[in-house]
Amino acid sequence: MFGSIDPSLLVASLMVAATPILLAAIGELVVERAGVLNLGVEGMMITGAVCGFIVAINTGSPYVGFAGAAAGAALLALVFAALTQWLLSNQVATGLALTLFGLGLSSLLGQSYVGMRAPSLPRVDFGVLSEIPFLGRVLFGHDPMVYVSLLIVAGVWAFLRYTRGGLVLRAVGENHAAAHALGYNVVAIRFAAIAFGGACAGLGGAYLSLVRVPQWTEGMTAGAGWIALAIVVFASWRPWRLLLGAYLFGGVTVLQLNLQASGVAIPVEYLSMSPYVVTILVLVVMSAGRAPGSLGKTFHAST
Amino acid sequence: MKETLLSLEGLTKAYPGVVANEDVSFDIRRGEVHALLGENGAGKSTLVKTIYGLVKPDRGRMRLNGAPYEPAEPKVARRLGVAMVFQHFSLFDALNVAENIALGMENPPRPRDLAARIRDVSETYGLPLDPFRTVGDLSAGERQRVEIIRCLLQDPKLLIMDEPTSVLTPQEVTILFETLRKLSAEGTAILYISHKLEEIRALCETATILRLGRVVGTCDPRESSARQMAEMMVGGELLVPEREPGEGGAVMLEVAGLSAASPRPFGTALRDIGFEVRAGEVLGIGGVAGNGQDELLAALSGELRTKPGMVRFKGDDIGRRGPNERRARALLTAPEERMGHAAAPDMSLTENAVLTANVREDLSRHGFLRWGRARAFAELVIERFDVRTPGPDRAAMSLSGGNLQKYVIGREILQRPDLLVVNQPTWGVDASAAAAIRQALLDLAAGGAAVIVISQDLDELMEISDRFAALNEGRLSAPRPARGLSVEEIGLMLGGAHDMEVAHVDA
Amino acid sequence: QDDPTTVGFVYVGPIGDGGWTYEHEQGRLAVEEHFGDQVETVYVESVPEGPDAVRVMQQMALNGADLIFTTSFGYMDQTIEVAEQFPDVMFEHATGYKRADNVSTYSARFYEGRAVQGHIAGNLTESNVIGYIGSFPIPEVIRGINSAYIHAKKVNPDVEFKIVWVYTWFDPAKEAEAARTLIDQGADVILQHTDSTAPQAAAAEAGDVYTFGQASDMAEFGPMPRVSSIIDNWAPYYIDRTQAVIDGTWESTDTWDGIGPGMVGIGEISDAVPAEVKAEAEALAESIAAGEYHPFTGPLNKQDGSVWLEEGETADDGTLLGMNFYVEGIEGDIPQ
Amino acid sequence: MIRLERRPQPSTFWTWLTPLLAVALTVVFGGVLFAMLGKDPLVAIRTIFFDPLFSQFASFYRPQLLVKGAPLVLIAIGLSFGFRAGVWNIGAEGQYIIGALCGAAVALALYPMEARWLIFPLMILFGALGGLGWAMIPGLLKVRFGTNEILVSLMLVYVAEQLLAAMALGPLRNPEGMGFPGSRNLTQYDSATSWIDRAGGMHWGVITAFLAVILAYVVMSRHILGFQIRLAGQSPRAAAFSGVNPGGLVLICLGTSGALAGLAGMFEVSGPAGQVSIDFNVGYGFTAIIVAFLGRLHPVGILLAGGLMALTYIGGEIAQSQLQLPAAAIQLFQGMLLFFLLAVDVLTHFRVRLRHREVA
Ligand SMILES: Nc1ncnc2c1ncn2[C@@H]1O[C@H](COP(=O)(O)OP(=O)(O)OP(=O)(O)O)[C@@H](O)[C@H]1O
Ligand SMILES: Nc1ncnc2c1ncn2[C@@H]1O[C@H](COP(=O)(O)OP(=O)(O)OP(=O)(O)O)[C@@H](O)[C@H]1O
Ligand SMILES: [Mg+2]
Ligand SMILES: [Mg+2]
Repeated sequence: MFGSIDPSLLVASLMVAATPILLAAIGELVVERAGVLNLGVEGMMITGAVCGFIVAINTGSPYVGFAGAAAGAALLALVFAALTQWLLSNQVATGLALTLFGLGLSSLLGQSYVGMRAPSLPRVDFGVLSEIPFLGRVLFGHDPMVYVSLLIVAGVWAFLRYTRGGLVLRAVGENHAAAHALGYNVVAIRFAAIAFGGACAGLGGAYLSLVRVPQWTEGMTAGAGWIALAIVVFASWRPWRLLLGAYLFGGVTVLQLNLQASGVAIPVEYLSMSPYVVTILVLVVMSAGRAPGSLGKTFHAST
Repeated sequence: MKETLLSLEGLTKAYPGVVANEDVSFDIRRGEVHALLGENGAGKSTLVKTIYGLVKPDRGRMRLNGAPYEPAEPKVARRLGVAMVFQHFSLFDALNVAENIALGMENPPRPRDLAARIRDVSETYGLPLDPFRTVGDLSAGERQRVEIIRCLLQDPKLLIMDEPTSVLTPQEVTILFETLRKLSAEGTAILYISHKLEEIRALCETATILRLGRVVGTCDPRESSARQMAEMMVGGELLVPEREPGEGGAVMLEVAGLSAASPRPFGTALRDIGFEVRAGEVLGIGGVAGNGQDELLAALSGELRTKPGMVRFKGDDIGRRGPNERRARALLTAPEERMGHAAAPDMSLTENAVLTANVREDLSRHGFLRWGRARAFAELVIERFDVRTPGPDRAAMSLSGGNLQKYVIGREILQRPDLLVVNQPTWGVDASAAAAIRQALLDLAAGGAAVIVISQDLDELMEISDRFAALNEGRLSAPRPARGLSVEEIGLMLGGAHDMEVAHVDA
Repeated sequence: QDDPTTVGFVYVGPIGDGGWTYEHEQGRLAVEEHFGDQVETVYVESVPEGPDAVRVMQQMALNGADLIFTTSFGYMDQTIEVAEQFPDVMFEHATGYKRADNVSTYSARFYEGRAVQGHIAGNLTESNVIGYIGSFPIPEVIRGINSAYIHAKKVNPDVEFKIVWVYTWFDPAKEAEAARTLIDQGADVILQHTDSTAPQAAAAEAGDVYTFGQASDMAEFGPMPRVSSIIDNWAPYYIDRTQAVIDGTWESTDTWDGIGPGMVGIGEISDAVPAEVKAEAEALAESIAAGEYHPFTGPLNKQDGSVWLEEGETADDGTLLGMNFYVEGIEGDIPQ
Repeated sequence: MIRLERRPQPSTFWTWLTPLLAVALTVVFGGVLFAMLGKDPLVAIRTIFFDPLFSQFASFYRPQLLVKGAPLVLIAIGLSFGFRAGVWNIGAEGQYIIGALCGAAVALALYPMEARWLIFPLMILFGALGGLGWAMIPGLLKVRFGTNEILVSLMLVYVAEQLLAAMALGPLRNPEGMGFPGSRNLTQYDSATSWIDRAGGMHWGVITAFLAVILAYVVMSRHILGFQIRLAGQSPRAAAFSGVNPGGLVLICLGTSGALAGLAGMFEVSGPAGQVSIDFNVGYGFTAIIVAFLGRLHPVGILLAGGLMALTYIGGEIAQSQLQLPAAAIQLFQGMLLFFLLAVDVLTHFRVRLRHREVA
């Protein structure tokens, strides 16, 4: 029955399917570790998607496009940062407003880019490595952004775990009052984290508009930002678990399509809801980790 | 004469409505242990925060080693050799000891070297600490060690300690004092804030006394009595609680074989606790924070439900009853943490009255609140317990700790309890307010109610309790009459009480 | 009188979706171009099906629209409702079946285009596996699947269809996933009944996989992987109906046009297709356009083997409109 | 340098003035945006804010405000309970869908029986129960396993959307619909429609929304439950000490918001929307979150915020068709309005002080 499903192809394609979510989620993970809950991931992703697309079209280089996506989305994230960190607005509401704003902004910006084709991103050439049975297809047949996303995850992990900057960031997220008392600039650190989160979400969005689709269409992120948020909680704010979560989600998504295509007699509607149901189930089974102590709380230093 | 390390000249800092510090000038010399005294809200914390670079003064100057000193932020202060242990710990629960310490240092060494240095320093000063334990798992005393070691690793010239001993056992206090003396001998100046005047007398060589933000005097604590100092702080005469020995009445509360897991992740389980309290009596329960005090209070308040037969009140098994059912039966409680546990910081005092008095004061009908009655009750508490606040519409967080504590205790006492359980009734509360609270507890007992006071302040317990028991790792020693207990005996009961007792029984 | 005729368009998606709404917008622009100052057009995009659509139509009518095109099936009841309130305004509802004195319906026989696609696909496939990305299991989509299958089978008896339902008209990421899955499972031709170009991109990445444009030409992916396309071409119809309103000759009609009147366009068949296949496909399209050939001509059996059409019999429009079964040979069940 | 200083009590003056200030700022910046798009800013602003209320066709638009605003207010009121208690139901959209499905299923099962006194109350009951039941999933999982309710309720939106599609294509499909997806039209089924006065925009959802506002106001300000909800949100430990059962409160809050969202869905499907269709849900559940916050989680505030949102939606549509403003510009405009409302809120709680930097 499953004869037509090739496991190595399955793994390879789940990696690609998970990459936009993974990128956005790793950014949000850093933001949340700094104690900020930014629900505007969807808005930043779509802004990244359109910025990346516009820049790539105008420069002809997908790499510059990705840089533009990161910059554009980070800029939007800074609006969120200014509102929540300086003007002390509620983070949940501001994040939702950011999504609304980002969706509007992106479609306005992208109006004259509909129907164009983006310059394509070549696969990384690993030579003979990609000939290795199974592993070659799984590990050595992707476009550069797949590896970049993995590098970012590893980098974030190492940063949080081994560097002083990471320690300070965690401290700020854990107890902002204490961090302030020790003389750390809570607001500045959070600004940086939020901008990083925006940049990552932008990369995720651009991965859709430059690699996955690759075209600009309005509303093309279609909820990926929300999934990214869910994955962060799912991962209990830990980078490697985040990778697992994103790949699991991507995996179930790809698997259900494979099962459909193989004609497995499970009603389609159950298959298509399976990624979400599986996410819930796994979450229930795994005991959830502890959220950063100051997550979502507004910080105001009285001097 | 030691030379001057830090001199403060005319420091003034105003907050809206209050002048926290006004024209404060005094000198701190090298290697001296300098006490800073004052009532709650006198401006002590504000002053030390100024020195540490967290608060910018409106006026005035500081000189460190003769050079102008204007720390823009704590980093600058730390670089210049000023370190501080905060009144409210500035620790990160989810991080480990080494990480917490690294965060307080300018240029921390690599993690492995840091761990080694932490072990070194902690042994040198007799403050053992495992660098890799998570801070959330530590007891209050251990948490303070983290703060102290964080300071010591920087070789400070001036060490500021804001109320450091309120969470320590007598033994730990002794160790801390030895550490501080050692430091002082090595030339480190210590600026020491505490409400415990006997400690000040034992440790400090100079005391500066603040009242309403101004310096009202200096003295040599070794040559002044605690009463003299207290009266300088208050600016008047100090009332000492009067106490008439309690008559053992009917048994109010019987606790037998009480064992329960802690509801909190890092809490202490209660193990086989048994005691009884009679009407008219004050039972004092001593012990170092984190040995099950919170859990014991929760088991009595009804926040933590227990198995049948473990807790009986006036003969009824109440182990599975919730807080309000217990209140209805006149069992009232006041937890240690006033902000966020005994009271909701953002809510008004009227709303905080509803928090516990809804049942007994009839503050609602068919579920609909009677705000008029609630407000009247809040006003009564404010008036009877001398809570300093403009009115019952003020948010609880706008009160100082001492005033809020008076409000919380008053709220329970005015509900006419048959049994009142309080945890740390005078934590961080200044001398006059503490005296008022103790007096109220004694009056309550005199009126025929049973009172259980859980506290880490042994002087307080000796002052007011009829019988005394110690809590250690979730076990309670057998209560003994308080009168005649020596400090050594108490210390043993606290420290390794049950081990000693077991040995005793065996012998 | 010089008052220009006002024509309103209600769109279900954004005009930038590159597919369904985009093509209707092209139709609107053609009307503007054709009539110049004589006609004024207004449109509202991304109108959800439901009460919002009612309001948008009413508001267009109030503001003087003479003719309103409501371009999604989900506007059916709403169109009828508003038409009752504004008997002097003409309405044109796309893809529905409810009409009134001032409500016409129009739709395109996309299945005619699917027949041509099926023919090409059956010829091109080497793995004999053809992937089909379905949006929702509704008659229109099922008609397309059947039509494509019948004509692929005709030229290649070994052909097999793998169908994936994505439950969306437009979700590039999901469509890309679906296309990749089908490719992973051996499909070397992908047909789609969803509107984004994501499947084309997935095919381009995979290499030797053929695709067809849907709704719009998707020419930017030619000559490979996009080898041809079905194009919705609403412009002639829109111009026609607007003219009828101007002339005062507008009547309620039911239009279901295919390749012949130009409502369904077959996009340029690229050189990736062998010349003789291309010629056959063009001939097929022509005979359909000329009305000589009906894509659903018997003998045809239903999936369960029961007879649907006898030899030479052609399907009636009623059955086609409500088609809810696969023809014999297609594996799997239609989701219910 | 600018410094913010916390006020001892929130300022009543600024509580009232900030929304006006925000609207003023939005008008200014929105005007700039519209001018950049080549439209006359004054006309655009007038079209969005005034035309729905005061134009020639206002009598037609005003009822539409009710239709558009009612579900937003109804859902937001429910959400505000949870948000105040610190229970984050982000999945009202899913509860809205399930409420609509359950309500519609009852009516469709009884079709064509005519018995309004029986059918419509049953629909209300099942609509509410459907939403409630769907909200109980994150509720029970949170109480039982400590699972994060934001995540679960959000995931369940996607599941509900799949169910909706399956229902519209399957069991609830109109047997006379020529195989097209979508159910029978409930507005044409007299026993099942929620319309009272179609032209006037009145349906039972509007009435329920107003009732919910009043009820929520009473509960929040006068009832012990409202007190407990606020208490649990501000200090969970104090709430436990006060005798609040935290698990129970989670279920009550999620249940209330789920039931109200379900009701909103039911009234919508049997009135303005008319039928169960694949794209039945249009994001009310998400927009309601914004409405709840815009209304400062206060019932009256929510009523006003719901009205304002509805106004920008309707005004936005008019601007689209009359001025050919792109839908995206309207969305951007709404986003701006939200940003400004959130930004100026700071004035309610803080005083702005100018401080001269001390000489270093
Ligand atoms: N951040 C602040 N904002 C406004 N007023 C403040 C602030 N911090 C302190 N104050 C005011 O300054 C006064 C002095 O407070 P401070 O904390 O220095 O007192 P303290 O002597 O440390 O009291 P305690 O013994 O209770 O710790 C208080 O009465 C208070 O009103
Ligand atoms: N952010 C603030 N705004 C206004 N007043 C404040 C603020 N923070 C502290 N205060 C004031 O500072 C005073 C002392 O505050 P602090 O936090 O030092 O109290 P505390 O040390 O807990 O009191 P206590 O020593 O009585 O336990 C209080 O009177 C309080 O009103
Ligand atoms: Mg203090
Ligand atoms: Mg204090």
